[in-house]
Amino acid sequence: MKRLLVVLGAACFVVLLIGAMLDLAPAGIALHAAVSANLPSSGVEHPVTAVLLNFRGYDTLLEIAVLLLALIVILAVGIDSTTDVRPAASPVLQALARLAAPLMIVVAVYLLWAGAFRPGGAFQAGAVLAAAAVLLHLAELLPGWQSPGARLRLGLAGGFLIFLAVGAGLLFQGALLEYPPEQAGWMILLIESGLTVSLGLILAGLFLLLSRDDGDRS
Amino acid sequence: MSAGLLFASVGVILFALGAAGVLLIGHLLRRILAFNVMGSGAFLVLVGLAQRNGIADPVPQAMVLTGIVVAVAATALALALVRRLYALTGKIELPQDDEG
Amino acid sequence: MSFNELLPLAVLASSLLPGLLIFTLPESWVGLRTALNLSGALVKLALVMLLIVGVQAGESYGVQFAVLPGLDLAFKADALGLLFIALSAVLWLFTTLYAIGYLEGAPRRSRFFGFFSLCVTATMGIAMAANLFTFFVFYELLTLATFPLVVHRGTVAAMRGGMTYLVYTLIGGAVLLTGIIWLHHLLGHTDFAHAGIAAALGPAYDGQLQIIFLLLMIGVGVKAAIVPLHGWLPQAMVAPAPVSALLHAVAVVKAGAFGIVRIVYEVYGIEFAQSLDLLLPLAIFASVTIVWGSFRALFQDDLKKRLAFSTVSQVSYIVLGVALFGPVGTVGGLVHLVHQGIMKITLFFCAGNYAETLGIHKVSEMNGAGRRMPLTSIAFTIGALGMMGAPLTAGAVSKAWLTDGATAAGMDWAIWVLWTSSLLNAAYFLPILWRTWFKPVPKAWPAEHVAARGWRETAWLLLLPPMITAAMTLAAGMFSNNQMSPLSWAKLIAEREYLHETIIRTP
Amino acid sequence: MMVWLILLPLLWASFAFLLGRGRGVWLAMAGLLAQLWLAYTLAEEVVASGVAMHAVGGWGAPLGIDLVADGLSAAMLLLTQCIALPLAVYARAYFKRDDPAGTYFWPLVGFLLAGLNALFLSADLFNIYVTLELLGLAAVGLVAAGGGAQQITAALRYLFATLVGSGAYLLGVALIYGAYGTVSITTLTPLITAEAPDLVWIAGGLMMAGLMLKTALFPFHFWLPPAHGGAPAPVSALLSAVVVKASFYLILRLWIGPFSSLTVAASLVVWLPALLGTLAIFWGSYQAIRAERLKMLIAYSTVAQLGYLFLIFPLLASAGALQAGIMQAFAHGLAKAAMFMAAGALIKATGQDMVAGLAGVAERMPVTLFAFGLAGITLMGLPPSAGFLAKWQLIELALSQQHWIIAFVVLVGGLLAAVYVFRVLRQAFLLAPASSVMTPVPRMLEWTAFVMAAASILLGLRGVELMQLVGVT
Repeated sequence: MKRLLVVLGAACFVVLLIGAMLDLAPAGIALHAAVSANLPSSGVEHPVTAVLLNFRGYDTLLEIAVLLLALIVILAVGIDSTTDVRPAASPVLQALARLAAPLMIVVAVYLLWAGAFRPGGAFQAGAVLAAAAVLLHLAELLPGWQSPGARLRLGLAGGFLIFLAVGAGLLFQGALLEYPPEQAGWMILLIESGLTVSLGLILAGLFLLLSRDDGDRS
Repeated sequence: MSAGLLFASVGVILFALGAAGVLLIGHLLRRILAFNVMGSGAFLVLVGLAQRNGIADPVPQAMVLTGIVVAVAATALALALVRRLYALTGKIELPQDDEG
Repeated sequence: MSFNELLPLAVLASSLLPGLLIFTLPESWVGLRTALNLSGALVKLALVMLLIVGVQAGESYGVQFAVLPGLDLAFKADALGLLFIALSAVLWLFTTLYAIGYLEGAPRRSRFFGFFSLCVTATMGIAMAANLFTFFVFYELLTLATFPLVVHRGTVAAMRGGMTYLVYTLIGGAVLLTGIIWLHHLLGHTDFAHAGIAAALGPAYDGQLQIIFLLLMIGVGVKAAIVPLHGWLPQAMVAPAPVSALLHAVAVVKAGAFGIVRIVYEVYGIEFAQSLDLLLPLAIFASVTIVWGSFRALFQDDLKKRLAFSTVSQVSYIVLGVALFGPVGTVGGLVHLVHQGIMKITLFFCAGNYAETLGIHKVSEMNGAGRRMPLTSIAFTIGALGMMGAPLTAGAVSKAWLTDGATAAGMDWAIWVLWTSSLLNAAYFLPILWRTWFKPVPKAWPAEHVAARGWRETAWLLLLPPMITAAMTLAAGMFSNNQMSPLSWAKLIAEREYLHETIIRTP
Repeated sequence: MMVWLILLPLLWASFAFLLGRGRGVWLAMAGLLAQLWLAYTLAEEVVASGVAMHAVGGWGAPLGIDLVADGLSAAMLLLTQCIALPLAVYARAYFKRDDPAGTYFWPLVGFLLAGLNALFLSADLFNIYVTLELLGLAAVGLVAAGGGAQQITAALRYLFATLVGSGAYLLGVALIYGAYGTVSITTLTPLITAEAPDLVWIAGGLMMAGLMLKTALFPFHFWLPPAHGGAPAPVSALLSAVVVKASFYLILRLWIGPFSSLTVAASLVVWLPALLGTLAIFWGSYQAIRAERLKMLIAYSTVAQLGYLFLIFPLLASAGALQAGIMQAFAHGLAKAAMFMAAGALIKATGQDMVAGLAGVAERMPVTLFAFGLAGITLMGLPPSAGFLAKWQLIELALSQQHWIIAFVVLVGGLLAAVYVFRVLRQAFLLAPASSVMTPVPRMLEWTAFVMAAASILLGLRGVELMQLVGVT
């Protein structure tokens, strides 16, 4: 009964909404024009990066907060040692991982640098770093994490704090995150570098904290 | 219909599917997946509908990137809770009683 | 802030502050607690004296604070208010003395006296409220402050009584609030004023005003224990004697009666109320209550229950007086506001003494109590005679003015009501007096707590208050024409209300 | 300056995290104190010189994101900080050393407050989505932190509810962006007219539904009682007092802002929230009256009290309605926080959380019971209290617009509240059975609760300034 109602409701919703979409007049405001108009003074050449870190950088700031928060929640909830049985990593995988990990780091650095003028940036770079960590972990070359120590915590929160510091610093000479066009470039690069490391650690942490097991308890 | 509208329509369908899933599925892992489907649907609508006239618009793209990261965070959190629940009760489903 | 603004606030503070302090005192600090209580009561009395002198000299005291835009918490000390204030202030002093003696060594006294003081503060607020909003604030505060006193004993029976009390008062409060807000919506304010404020609205609103009047009367009628809203009063008898005294004579029922006075005279205005045909129904309800209360009292063996029903009946004398259109009836009602208080508190003090000293709770146990406790019994007798309206007592004065008021208002049937009630009063009081004085002393009292020491039949703190109030009952009756007597004050108010030069009772 | 209301909590939260498990109390205290001061000065500034605005990045809407503080936001910010500081003091005394629920408590609270403040200030629909997620995840985390199976279950229910809610909201935002090419509230408000395409109506519906789910408006309330009833007392207080109000604030903000012309166009729509609110009042009160456990009783009372907030929607024609709503939000916020704090102390002392087990606390813990009683007065809407003023305003508005039914609901709701409040007080005034033992609790727990309750009473004696603040639009 409930099932039926929900399915019917969903169906009606789809029909209605798509119908409404089809006879929709073009939007009055064209932000992409505004973006390309202001791109030169944004400090980066790639529009998406410009929106992410300059025009709507504030969204990104809060979003990093969300990510860090999720990690803290996972720590606070306390993951207890439920031993998930995992087949021992094959030597092949281990060799591959040893090979791949450094390459991935290089790729990450490239992505970070490329973000300024083409698709890429801190998120992609961070994700690759995290992937490397996960790969190493699956190859049992990197242990899962216990509650992180001071240094690791600094690494996790560092990127966010740099971002905050820059934003707050700019507040004193204007608005929050209001980069002076000439310095915008390096400031954004600084933020992105910080984020790359922290995002890598956080994303890796989300995995490594969840997937730690008795073997790793120290 | 333009490619953008097509994306958007697919997005709507995915959203509806996901929403129905979250409402109907008891198994928590699958429910989390359903939530992700739902989110992706919303993201598709965001990029698709905004660019239905074929002109690329970086703003919704950036928004979707932000949204994705948020969704990742939410998913990880949900998984952590599910895992904790499994550790405590050995179940991957929510009990039916409501009074809590 | 000028002196005339501060004085009303000081009157409030003189019981509020001691109350709040007492809450924080540890149980064992009896001395400091007693000191706070008495000093509060005495200071209040002094302040009230100041007010009385001032008001007689034509001074006006008032102050207000904005709570919301267009909504003020406003106080004024006018003649009518002072009648009630003076009564409460005086009786509070004696009740405090009595309670100190009554609760000697009992547990949870800090809590008791704390709420006790809050109770009186609320009463003062009701008396000095200058608009219906303020009146309501303190009216509900009174409910909240009395609840812990009613359930003070913490027994299941006490809880039942307390809950009944709440059900009645809270629902009544909601109805009252509806009426007040409705009126506030129509008028934009609810300030009390001589000759009323409602008339300003014009004939188009008469219908609404009648409904509002009904709502308001139900609201205050609950506390005034008008039949059929009186059910809580006998239930609340589970409370300790001082609390019953407070409920019946000083605070709760009086707040209800006083509310009726304020609403009829200063919200609607007596002429306007008459023109809306509101007084006759009110008079009828009052009469029904008077007779029904006295009638029920006949069949109560529990002494306090009998007194409770007698209260139900007596308080409606006030309402009847208000409802009798004409200055004479007004004077009768107002003066009875005071007289009933003095007489009824005497009776409750005595009932408490019987219970505390000899463990007497039932009328049937009172045989020969007069021999064992002469002074208490004399006080009780005076109070009872007063209730019957015997000559030389305060009751006689009230009754005389009320009956003449009835004639003046052309409602002769009301006279019959009064006489029936007097007969019934006699019928339920005389047997008690007969037993007390003329029945032989039983071998053993139900439970004798205090042994007699010479003339001191019981603790003097229990003995003194009823004797004083009994004396006051006689004084109010015999010197009713004295300058400071309740009667003269009631005349003063009635003059101001009707703007007549003087009011002469045609014998 | 308003920006610091967002940055400060983020800062002290992260530093508390750097300090490690169970650390950072004093950091939080200092931060909260500063925030309170900021919120207060902001409110003063708004009253003095009208709506305050801050264009993040200096771009300005629609390209950039604007932060806007009008009377409504300033009031909510003030309420949040006013509740947060005493709660922090309470929480410090509440969590024992190495209490599992206490290990990252301060960072989580910091992020929660940052989310709240950011939400109240944001004037950008998508940015609001991010703040909603920040808020929601932090809240879920606080419920789950160190909890047992029951808490985790409650947290998961809560999580899915809030995720679906924000999902629906996000889809709505996507549609709005598709239709108008912007998500800035200030830019949108003039653009959305009564002739708006159906898509916009659907978008509005989605956003409202999502937010109602987050506000736990009946019938979306199912997740609230277990979550608020199961969490540690300080968390319950925070969630019930402010977190649910945040999504209500958004509904109100959108209702009278961008979607105003829609809500005016469809005059029947205004009755839907009021209807649900009414049902919430009756159902919530009924459940509270039946509840066995003290904290469940309080949680269901929240369900009921939230109902009042939705009664204002049919009355919004006159300006007073907004003020009545905010007064109710303040009254419930302060009182409910106090009530949960008192309940926490009672539960710690009696070692159980059954209503039936409270006999004798009136004698043993007068301060706490006073706090509970005063909070109860506000919830019942008895004078003098902020709740009474809210009730008064609501009824008078209802009468002035001839919506008798609303006045009636408010009055009956008050009486129902009296039933469940006095259910507790009655039990507390009973004499304690000789067997009962009570472990003493830190004074701080009792007094912070008392202060909070007293505030909800005192506001009832002076509401002028608050109303003046809310009046600034």
